[in-house]
Amino acid sequence: MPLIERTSMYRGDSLYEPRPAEITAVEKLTADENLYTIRLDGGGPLGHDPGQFVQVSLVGIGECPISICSSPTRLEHFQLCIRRAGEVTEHIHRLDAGDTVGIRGPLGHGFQVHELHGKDVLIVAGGLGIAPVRSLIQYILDERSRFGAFHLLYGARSPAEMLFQTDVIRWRENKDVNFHTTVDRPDEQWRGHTGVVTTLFQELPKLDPHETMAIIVGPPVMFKFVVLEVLGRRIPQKNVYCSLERRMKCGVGKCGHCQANNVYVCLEGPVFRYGELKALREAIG
Amino acid sequence: MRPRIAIFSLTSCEGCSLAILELEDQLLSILDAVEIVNFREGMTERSWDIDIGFVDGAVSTPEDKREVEHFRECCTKLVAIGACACLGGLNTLKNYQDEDEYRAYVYGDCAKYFPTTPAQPISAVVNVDHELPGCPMVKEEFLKFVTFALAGRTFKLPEDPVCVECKKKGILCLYEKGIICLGPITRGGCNAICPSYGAKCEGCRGIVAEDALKAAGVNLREQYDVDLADVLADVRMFGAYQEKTLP
Amino acid sequence: MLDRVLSRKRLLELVDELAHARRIVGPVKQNDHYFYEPVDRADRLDLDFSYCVYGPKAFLLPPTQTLFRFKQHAGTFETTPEHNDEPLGIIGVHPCDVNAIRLLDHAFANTHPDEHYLTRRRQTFIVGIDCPGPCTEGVFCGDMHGNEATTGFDVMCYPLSRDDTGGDVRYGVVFGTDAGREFILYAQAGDPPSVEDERAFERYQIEKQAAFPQQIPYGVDTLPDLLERSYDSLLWQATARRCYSCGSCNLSCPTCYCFNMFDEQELALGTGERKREWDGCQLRSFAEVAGGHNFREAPASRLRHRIYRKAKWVKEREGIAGCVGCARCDRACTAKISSVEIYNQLAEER
Amino acid sequence: MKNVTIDVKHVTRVEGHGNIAVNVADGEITKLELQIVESPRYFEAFLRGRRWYEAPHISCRVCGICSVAHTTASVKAVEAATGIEVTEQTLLLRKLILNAEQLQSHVLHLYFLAVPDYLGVGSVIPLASTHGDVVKRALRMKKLANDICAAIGGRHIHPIAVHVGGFTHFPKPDELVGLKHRLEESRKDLFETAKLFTTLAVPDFTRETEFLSLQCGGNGEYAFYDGDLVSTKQSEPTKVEDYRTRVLESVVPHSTAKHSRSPHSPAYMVGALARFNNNADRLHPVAKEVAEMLGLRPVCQNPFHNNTAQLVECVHCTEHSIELIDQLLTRGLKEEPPVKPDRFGKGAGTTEAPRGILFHEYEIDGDGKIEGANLVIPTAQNLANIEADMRAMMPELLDSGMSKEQMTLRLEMLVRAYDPCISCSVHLLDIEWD
Ligand SMILES: Cc1cc2nc3c(=O)[nH]c(=O)nc-3n(C[C@H](O)[C@H](O)[C@H](O)COP(=O)(O)OP(=O)(O)OC[C@H]3O[C@@H](n4cnc5c(N)ncnc54)[C@H](O)[C@@H]3O)c2cc1C
Ligand code: SF4
Ligand code: SF4
Ligand code: SF4
Repeated sequence: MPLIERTSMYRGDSLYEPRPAEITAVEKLTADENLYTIRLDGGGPLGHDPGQFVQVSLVGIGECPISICSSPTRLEHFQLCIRRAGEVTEHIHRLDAGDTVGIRGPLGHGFQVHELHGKDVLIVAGGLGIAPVRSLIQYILDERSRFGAFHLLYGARSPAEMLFQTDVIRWRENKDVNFHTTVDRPDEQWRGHTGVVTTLFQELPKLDPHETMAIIVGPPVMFKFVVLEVLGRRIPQKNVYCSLERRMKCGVGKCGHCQANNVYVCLEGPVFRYGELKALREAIG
Repeated sequence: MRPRIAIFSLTSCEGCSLAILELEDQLLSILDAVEIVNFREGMTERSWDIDIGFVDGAVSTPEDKREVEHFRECCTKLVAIGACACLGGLNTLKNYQDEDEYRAYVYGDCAKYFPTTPAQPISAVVNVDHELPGCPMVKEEFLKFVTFALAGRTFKLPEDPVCVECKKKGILCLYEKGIICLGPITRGGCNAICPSYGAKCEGCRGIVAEDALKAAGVNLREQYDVDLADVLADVRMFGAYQEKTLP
Repeated sequence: MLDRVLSRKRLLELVDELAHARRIVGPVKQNDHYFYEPVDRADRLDLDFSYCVYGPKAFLLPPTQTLFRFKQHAGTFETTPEHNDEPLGIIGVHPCDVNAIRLLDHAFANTHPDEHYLTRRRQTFIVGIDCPGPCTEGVFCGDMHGNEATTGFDVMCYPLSRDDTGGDVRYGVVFGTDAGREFILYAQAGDPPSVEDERAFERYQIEKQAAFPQQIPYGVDTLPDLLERSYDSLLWQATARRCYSCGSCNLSCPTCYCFNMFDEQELALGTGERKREWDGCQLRSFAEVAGGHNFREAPASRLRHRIYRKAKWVKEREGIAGCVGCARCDRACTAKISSVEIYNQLAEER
Repeated sequence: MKNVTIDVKHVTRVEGHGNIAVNVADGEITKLELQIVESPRYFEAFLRGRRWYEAPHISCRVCGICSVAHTTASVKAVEAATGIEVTEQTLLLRKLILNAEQLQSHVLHLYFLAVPDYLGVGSVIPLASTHGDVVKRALRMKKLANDICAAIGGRHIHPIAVHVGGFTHFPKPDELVGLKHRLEESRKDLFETAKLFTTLAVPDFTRETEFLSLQCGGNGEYAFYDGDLVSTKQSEPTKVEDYRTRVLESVVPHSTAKHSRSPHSPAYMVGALARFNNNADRLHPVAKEVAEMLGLRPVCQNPFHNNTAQLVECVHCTEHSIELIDQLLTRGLKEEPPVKPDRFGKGAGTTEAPRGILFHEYEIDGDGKIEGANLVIPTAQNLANIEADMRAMMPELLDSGMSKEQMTLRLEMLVRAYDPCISCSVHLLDIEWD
């Protein structure tokens, strides 16, 4: 497993000091999720891989890990989609454009995009799982010529909980991506698919198992069922990727909180190959 | 706007209210940061427009019940302070005795003038927003609570048992001296003050988790040959014992 | 091979010298037990100590430690990191604790070096005292190879001749670092080892081998494999039935280094500190996330996690054993849950 | 004034819940009540069945302000009941922690509860801005007293290390040295306090009263920790175990609850003024000087001067504590395990709490379980006397041309002068005069 080394991402001589960054825009996505556009103090790109995360700090309150949901190809800023879930995220939700947060990172091991170059890509996202892969989606669309076929399946619990609605509309219209959505619980206006995300597999054309890279990000319950579908289409385990979530404090492989069996999710993950995960009993439960 | 604070007492020793006055080093900063608008023990003025009301004491009379209901109405946030208010405290020891008998024992013929009810934590009567247990409450925790409130943060009680604090302080575990200590099953946050002064933890901050109490039932009988009745008596001292959870 | 031979009296004199430049910490007797404590004079140390209730970890990785201070102003914030570079001398460290410190060194230096630990560590001078036999009942350092330290100290002292009256012990000394060499040679303390001394040292080593009873009869090297096959053993649940989830085992362990981070603000708000504090994987909320999901909800899964870390994972990740066999976890456990017993029970199951 | 109705619910700046109700019609007092509306707690009942060593840790919870005094009376009662003799070191430590509690309680009472009346404010809070130095001084003095309690007992409120037979923790010599220095420093603060008190207009009121307190035999020390019962009406000492001959509890016809009286008076006073009146000659010389400076002489019959006596005691406690620390340091502190009981039986213990003489009595069965308990609390002993004072004072007030508000304040000040600790009233004190 690769252990990335990139000490330049820390300020001064402390691993734990965040650097100030300005929120330049806040967009309300759903009742509980906002999209934050953030610019580092002094500007400059964050320099991340899709799938990596940052530790977002509010000094005096605390810190929490959040996936970067914009593509590294967008240089001037980066974006975070943050769900109100507890103490820190609650306070982040009280902030507006112009306010400051602290940022540590990028941290963790993301998607190694060069491994995907030249391949067909299938992304299956459920719920908040769309956030970490949005970075990859944007990257693929920005660098479209480097990839083969691109299938994107996205399931949300209800239409109101569907994230990135503007993106969703754009992706629907975009010929460069074979995009399908579904919701578990439709409302009156919903005219799309209903059912869990695996039901969208019927929308897929025949896949070329050895040329397809499959990426699965979503809640643990979804994960198992999607893996079955993907492996059922003969995609080799080494070509299946997923992203794990764990409690995290330090984000740099010291504090022990994110350990799942013998991996540190913040170092070796959050993005893993399914092949690697299989051995981890705790990872997939 | 500084939050408007009140401090009330029900059936208690008022040690918890007093503990606030024992924050001598911080008292002036506290008075800068909040406005105390109702505190019978310390001031004459009284207002009933209250943001945060702290209550020590258990509910053990019909009058207590009326009072705490009144506090609830007047306070945006109601905080139980001390073992009495959070768990019922020592007052609950009377609940295990016959009411007529104990009333007569203390007040003789005059017992009829002292209406009493089984002692209860205030959460048994009204909705409580936060609890700061301990006998007395841990004054540093009170300070932390106030700081959190000022910062708009939600205060959460520590979820680890007292033993964690003994280890952090590097003190000798009382079990090594053959003393049965309630630390492993008691909610920490007191900085292990009793073991630090050579005395066993008496459980005044309540039980940390039900599974710990279950483990105690197994261990003390099987590993230490302790009479369960004695353990029960220990855990009852501050009202921490919950009948249904013991094996 | 010895580098020097030195009397205890002379060693203590050197420590007194050292105390001019460093804070000195070492074993001090309190009633019937020993603790590492700061002392102002070397004669307050008791180098005949059996074992210290807790290892010297707290002096390198304090139970709570400020990482940085912050100040909020004009909508943004400033941070100032805090590093403790006060010179420290830890005197009288047994091999198990030396090995434990080696693991901490490695864990905090690898991948993302942690200057909060490393700054302290670089300023720390370690004088080891070797153990000719087990310090107390129940230790299994002999099995874990924790009773032999080859690096991780500045000097290591082997008590070649013992004097039970507390008089002058003759130490064979091995230098672990240049600083250790200077410490002794600069003062021209002691003598170069004679042939006799070397022979005594060989005898010491042989007798030491025999002195440590085997507690894990089937051999410790099979532990990772044994654990690999015991993931689903019922023993975890059966044992965890007694576990308080009190974390005493974690927190008294010299190799445990997991921590929690939190912010503390002043009452006036606007200034404060981000700190870390010891945490432990046996504590209930260790793997709990927002919304209440706990990745290791069952006490059995936490107990298993700790044992796997100690005897398998840490070694696999860091190349250095996660358990040195000091048995502090076993002694700290008021439920009398013993890791050696668990290893042996698992072996019997197979 | 001929007609007035006074109704204070609840009296503030006292510990616990009490009301004042007075009716005067045509110059006749038709109702005069100090109603105690504190919830009964039943300590004596629920102590039964608990184990002997728990008694002090349970009964200190009678009162947060004087919990050291309760602990002390309780350990002494258990020791009397179990034949334990404690060591010299234990005695010195106990006296020191008890002194510190007197200090802490008196400072709290003087500055936080009583002084605001004299300065015409409702609490100490506004004084923080108008009299910043005074408040800081009060906090400093209080903190010192608390720190002494903490060094010996672990904390002031419900001390931890004080056990039957001894202590489970011993202060380090340098801790004691540090505290001694601070005590010496605090002489300045005490002097400033005394100066402040000479400027306060203490109401002029006297009523012939019996004063009951402990007194040490022979030329013993000023009694806090130990002694026999004496009073201004009966100076021959009575042993603690016979306290029931001096402290008579009875039902009075016009009251639904019991009163404490003595064989000599229908009401008596306990507390700082009582101790002073009985033991003034045993005060530390410096305290005697301060008494002189404040014009306090035995036997003083003005209950408002209870505050003055408290201040004099602060000086005494400070000086005595310095001496105790010196003794402890000279002897050298040893870790002594608490002495174990060799029998179980019945026994009483007493001590002077800040508010007066305090009795604990236990009967312990052969298994070491408490079978019976009796606690007699200072405030309960004072209640009848406060009422008697109010009765004597009322006609003076009515004649003085005071407004109703002024009269009310004066009555409240009287109650506060006694520094009543109503939560302490675990025993027989709900008093509803009709
Ligand atoms: C790699 C990774 C990427 C994530 N990406 C996103 C994202 O893009 N958007 C989003 O809304 N959420 C994301 N999360 C989840 C997010 O971190 C938690 O919701 C957040 O930590 C809750 O923090 P809190 O302080 O508000 O909650 P509290 O319950 O108050 O938690 C207190 C602390 O516990 C830790 N913690 C609690 N829950 C989690 C958790 N689920 N994961 C890790 N640490 C936790 C954190 O240190 C947190 O500050 C991600 C988590 C991980 C591990
Ligand atoms: S919890 Fe303890 S200290 Fe607090 S009021 Fe109750 S008895 Fe007193
Ligand atoms: S003394 Fe008590 S609280 Fe402390 S570690 Fe031992 S059992 Fe736990
Ligand atoms: S010390 Fe024992 S009881 Fe406590 S967490 Fe560890 S194994 Fe469980």
